[in-house]
Amino acid sequence: MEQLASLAPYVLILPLCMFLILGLFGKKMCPKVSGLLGTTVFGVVSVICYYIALKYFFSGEYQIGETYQQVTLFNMEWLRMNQDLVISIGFLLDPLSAIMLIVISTVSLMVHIYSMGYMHGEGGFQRFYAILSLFSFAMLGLVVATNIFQMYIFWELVGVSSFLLISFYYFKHSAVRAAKKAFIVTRFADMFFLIGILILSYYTRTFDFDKLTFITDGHVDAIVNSDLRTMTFLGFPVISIAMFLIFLGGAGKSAMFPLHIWLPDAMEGPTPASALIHAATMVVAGVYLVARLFPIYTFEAPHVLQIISYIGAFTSIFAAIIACAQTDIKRVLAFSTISQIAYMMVALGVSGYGGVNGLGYTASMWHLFTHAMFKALLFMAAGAIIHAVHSNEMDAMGNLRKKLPITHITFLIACLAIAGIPPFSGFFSKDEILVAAFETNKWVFAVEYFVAGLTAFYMFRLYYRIFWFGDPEEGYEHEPHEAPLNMTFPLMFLAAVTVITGISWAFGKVSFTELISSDFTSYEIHTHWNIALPSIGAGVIGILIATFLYLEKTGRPNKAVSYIKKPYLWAYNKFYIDEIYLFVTNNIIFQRICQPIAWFDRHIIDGFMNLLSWVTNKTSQETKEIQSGYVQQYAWVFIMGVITIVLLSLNL
Amino acid sequence: MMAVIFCINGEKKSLIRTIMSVGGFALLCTSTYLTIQFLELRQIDTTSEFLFTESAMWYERFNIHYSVGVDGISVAMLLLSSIVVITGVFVSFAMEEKVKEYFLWFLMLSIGVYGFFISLDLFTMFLFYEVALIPMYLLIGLWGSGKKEYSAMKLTLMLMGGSAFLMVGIFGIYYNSIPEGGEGTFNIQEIAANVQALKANGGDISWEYIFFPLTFVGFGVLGAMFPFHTWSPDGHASAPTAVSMLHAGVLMKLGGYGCFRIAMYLMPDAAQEQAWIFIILTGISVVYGAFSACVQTDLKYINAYSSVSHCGLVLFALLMMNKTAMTGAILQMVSHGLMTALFFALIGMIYGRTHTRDIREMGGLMKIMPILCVCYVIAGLASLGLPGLSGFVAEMTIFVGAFEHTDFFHRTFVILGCSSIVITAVYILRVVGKILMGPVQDKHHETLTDAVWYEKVAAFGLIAAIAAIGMAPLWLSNMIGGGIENIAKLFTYGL
Amino acid sequence: MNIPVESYFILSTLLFFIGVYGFVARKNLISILMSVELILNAANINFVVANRFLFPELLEGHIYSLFVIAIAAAETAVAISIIINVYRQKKNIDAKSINELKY
Amino acid sequence: MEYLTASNIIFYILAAAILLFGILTVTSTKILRSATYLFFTLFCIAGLYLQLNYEFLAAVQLSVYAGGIVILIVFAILLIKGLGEDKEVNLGKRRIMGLMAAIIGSITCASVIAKYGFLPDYDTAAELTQSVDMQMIGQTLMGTKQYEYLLPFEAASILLLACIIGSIAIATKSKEVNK
Repeated sequence: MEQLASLAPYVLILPLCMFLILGLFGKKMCPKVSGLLGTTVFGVVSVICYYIALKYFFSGEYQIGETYQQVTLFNMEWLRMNQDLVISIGFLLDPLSAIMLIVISTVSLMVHIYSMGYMHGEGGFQRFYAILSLFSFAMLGLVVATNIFQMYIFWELVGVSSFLLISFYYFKHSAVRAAKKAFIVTRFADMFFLIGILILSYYTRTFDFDKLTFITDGHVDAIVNSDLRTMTFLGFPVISIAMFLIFLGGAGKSAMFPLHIWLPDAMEGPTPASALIHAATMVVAGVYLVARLFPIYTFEAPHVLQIISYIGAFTSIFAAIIACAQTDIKRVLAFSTISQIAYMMVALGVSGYGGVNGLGYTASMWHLFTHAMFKALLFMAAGAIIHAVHSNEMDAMGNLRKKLPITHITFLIACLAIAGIPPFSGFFSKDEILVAAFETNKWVFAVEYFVAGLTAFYMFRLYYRIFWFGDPEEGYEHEPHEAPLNMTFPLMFLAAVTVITGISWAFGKVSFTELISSDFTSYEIHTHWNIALPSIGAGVIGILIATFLYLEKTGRPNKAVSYIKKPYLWAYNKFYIDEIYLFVTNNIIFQRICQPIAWFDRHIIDGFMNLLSWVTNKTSQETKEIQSGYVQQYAWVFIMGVITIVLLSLNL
Repeated sequence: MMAVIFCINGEKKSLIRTIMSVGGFALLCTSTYLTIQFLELRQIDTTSEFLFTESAMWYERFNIHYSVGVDGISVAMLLLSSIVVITGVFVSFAMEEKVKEYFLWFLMLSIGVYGFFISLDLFTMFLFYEVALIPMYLLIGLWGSGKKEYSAMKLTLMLMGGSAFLMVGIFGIYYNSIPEGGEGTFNIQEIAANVQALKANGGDISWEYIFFPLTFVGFGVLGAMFPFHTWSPDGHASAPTAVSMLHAGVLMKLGGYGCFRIAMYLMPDAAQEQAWIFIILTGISVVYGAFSACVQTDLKYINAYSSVSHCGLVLFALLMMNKTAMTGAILQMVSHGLMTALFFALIGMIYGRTHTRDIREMGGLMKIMPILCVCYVIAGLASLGLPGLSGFVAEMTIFVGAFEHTDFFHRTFVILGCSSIVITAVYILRVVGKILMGPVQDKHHETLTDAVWYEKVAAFGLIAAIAAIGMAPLWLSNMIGGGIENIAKLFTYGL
Repeated sequence: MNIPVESYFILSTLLFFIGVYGFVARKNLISILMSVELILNAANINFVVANRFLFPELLEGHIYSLFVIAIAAAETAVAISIIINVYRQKKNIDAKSINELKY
Repeated sequence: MEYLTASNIIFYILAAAILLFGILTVTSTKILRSATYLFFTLFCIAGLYLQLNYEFLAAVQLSVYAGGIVILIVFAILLIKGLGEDKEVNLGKRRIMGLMAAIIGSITCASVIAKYGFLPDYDTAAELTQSVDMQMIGQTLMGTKQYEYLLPFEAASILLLACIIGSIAIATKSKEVNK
């Protein structure tokens, strides 16, 4: 315990220091040095994270019976609002944050290594590493947050580092636009998050997770002891509203419909950043948030949980459909990410609490873990491909399997994993989600089942288009070649993780349910083959269709598209959601609100002030006319004055 | 302590730049020293409201004293002022014409500001308020740019209009707070005690209902409260850089500070009764300023409207009348002071190079002057409330505090206030995206140079202060909170 | 010699106001000057009449009138020199054209 | 009929003439004519003084006023070109103002006079007809006793001197400026 407590601060301090050092002095360093420095330091951080996580899980120190205990490694008062409400910066260790530590440190370390190759020779290399360090700091801070406000703090920091990374190529209009969009959309969601926090914390008089999620007898203590249980607003229980608002915050970061629009555009950033932030870590923050507050959701706001599952289901199918029609490989992956995160949300939405009931919860976290690995892998592989062909478009690719062998193999592994083919990791996590959905809500299950097939289809469409399908029309500018080792190493490493976790699960070596569950108590589950088999079937069917259409260069895809021209076009244009947003922001907010307000200010308010000054001015102008300088006028006034006085004194 | 500050001010008058910066630095040291001393003394002496008090009669007939003293709030404000003043001095190094006169008036302005913050006597306070106001006219009118005469006139007249209200308010307070058979006083503490005594004895306090709005509006004009804010965009746009900094950074805080120290402290009952009117007004200015900023094209206008929004939040928080929100308000004052000073400093530097403030004519400056632009981004982030920078601390404290009110009316306005953080993000990012990022718009801009040393000193100094507050807000918050308590306890839900 | 004193007063009043009218209504400076003379004379009449009817043994009003006449002469001399001066500068002697004293 | 003595008739004639010429002075469009009418007015006033048996005053009036001042004015008029007529552009408004002042003023004064009657026993004609001898005037002007006016006399003479110097100064200075 003491040992971990003494180590824990370094998890946050080191990346922050790196950020400051690289940010302030990066300019003076040689790029290579800064890259190496960043990577090495983050390597140390990863080791600490691993150490903490492994120690936590396997030393047995932190278990009472089968239940993992929540441990606060350190907690430091940061800002005191009033008697009860204190924002602290601390380090909360429980299975949830331990798992996240592993995910983040792994992916982040891989991205650090990968970027050394990918970003080689780019201007602003040091800046990239600085922001990467900032992001790692923020993300780690987020997952180890001891209170909801600390989470919010790092939540914002994550958002801003995402902004900075997307706008890394700041001289490109599209990048700047995408960055702005990402930031504003998430910020919009964060506002709801903040309001949710305010409501929740006002009534429970605490920000701390350990108090907020403390459960006795199937109720959350903090809430039972407050007015929240009985309060309603507009007919809705206030607690539900609060939790829904908090979920909206998560939805913004996790790109749930309809707040998903920023994620595809965020692909304007450098690919390693996309891999880290927009695929593996930051976007699952929403899932993490819901998971973190899961006890409140499940006990006090079950309806919200239901809504979450519906939104998740809709988003997953929605994004999957769009993914089928995209031609930019990073965008396909982006929509796939949206869809997969929605999967996790669904899993949380259908989950119950405790033991097997909490299967969805476990599955969600498990899927988060596996997805982070293989999606980061996919992105990095995509990065390697882009690095090789200098384009994001599918049309500029094809037949790359010989030219990029390592990328090809690792990409295939990841595709199989995401398509849910055993024994890769994705199969198991996805399977559990389907099981959990099946037991709770058949409709959601049906949707998810379909999405599983769809996922297999679009992933293999991507795979075939890149690695098979024949050479691109224009040919390659110069022969694509395999990326250097520092780029392929992360690919191989992540592929290995994907395979090994899958296999070890298959052979029962590591059971995820032992590590993480809704009440942190381990339980046993078995693979439900009655659901697993059809889901494999769906995956296989998806793959087969993709094979049929895209293995060779034929007219089949075009033909297929011609059958569903309209829907295809809709999906290709992402169902015009972007356009709707654009309309709302441009035409309604800017033109209907901002412009009139500015006009009102300049003309009415300021006009009123100017009118006042005009009136004053005019009056004094008129008054000064009396002082005309004409002697005769003065004389007249004088005489009349005298006469008046006389008349007055006469009392006539 | 006061005397030291004045000595420095006095000695600097005939000298220029170097001496100015040395003086400014000395001022900063003095303030820091004062802060440390204050914190130490506070440890020992936890009872008295104000520390370092001094008093000297200067107009016997009305019992007007020159009495000064500081509590946590004024210390924070003094610290803010000295930081802004010294950075302002550095920023003004580029000044070419009439340097001596410029600094003279600049000093006059700062004397007014310091005096205001440390005064404990209504009349002295008002005196310093005016002392701070008048130099603005000259500074803008002589060293400004654009329609400077108009702006200077507008600014001065509107603020003077405000102080007319204020004067009525002050005399109203003075005459009505005279205890029966006793002598009238201008001393704030004594007045507060008298008013409380009056209330306790069941005396007539209906006069508060007349003079509270007058005083509040009087200071509200300076605090850029809707609809009395229109001097701010024009004034800021025309003022020279350092004056904008000092004005938006410190002078506008006089408004909030005055509302707090005079209007609310001396007339707590009326404040509670009539708060709703001003909550509506300030709520409007929060959102309204932010929306207006979204479509402006002049950098300084954007920032001025942003100030309207932020200062609106200050007053809004004050009106929430509990300790947390009020602490937030003071934090917001400090934070906004620093960050808006940074903004104006940077805008001035950019303007000095590009000779335009129209955002449509700029673009891609990040490539040309990276240091300035990074500073600008940081200022922007502070403004939109990024954690780790001061804006966040302040805003969150305000929102948490404001949320203590459970009724529908307050809740609505709190949520309205929260929405401003999104709009803030919109306009900040709009500017950042437009002028700093993207391709270079104007070929002539490519040859421009980055910051020179004194500009760096100014910008980094402010950033350091912003970050320091953002990273470790607790000491400041506690220090302010100590001062707030005395006032907050007058209100029903104060503590 | 039994003219009522009121007749004199009425006479001087009327003359006075004729002068006032001239002063206000006339345009050029010389006319104004002449109106002033009328006014002075009206006053003189009053002095003289009052002196005659009230204190015939004394000479107060009489002497006063003498002074007035003397001063009127001086005043006229100065006024005319000013008028000529104005004329040299403005090329006219309209009272309206010498309004530099305004505001 | 008692009032219709010769002196009364002369008074009324004089009064009528004074008023008539006064009116003509201020209304005549030709300025030279105004001056002439002014001269007549002053002349008649001198007549009035004579009637009151103030011969010396009448003489002064004639010599200084009618003889000096009016001549001065006439010279000034002649010196200044284009003063033949006194055409007024916006005469209406000013004329109305003047008339207003004059009429209201006259009525006011008249009412004052009517309200406060003067000297009910004014017809001690013997006293009134007594003429003033020059010696007395001289004594009064140069004496230093009560009701004697040496000091004002000296002041007036200094004033006159000052005026003469002043008018010369004004006239010459402007010449230099002009050239």
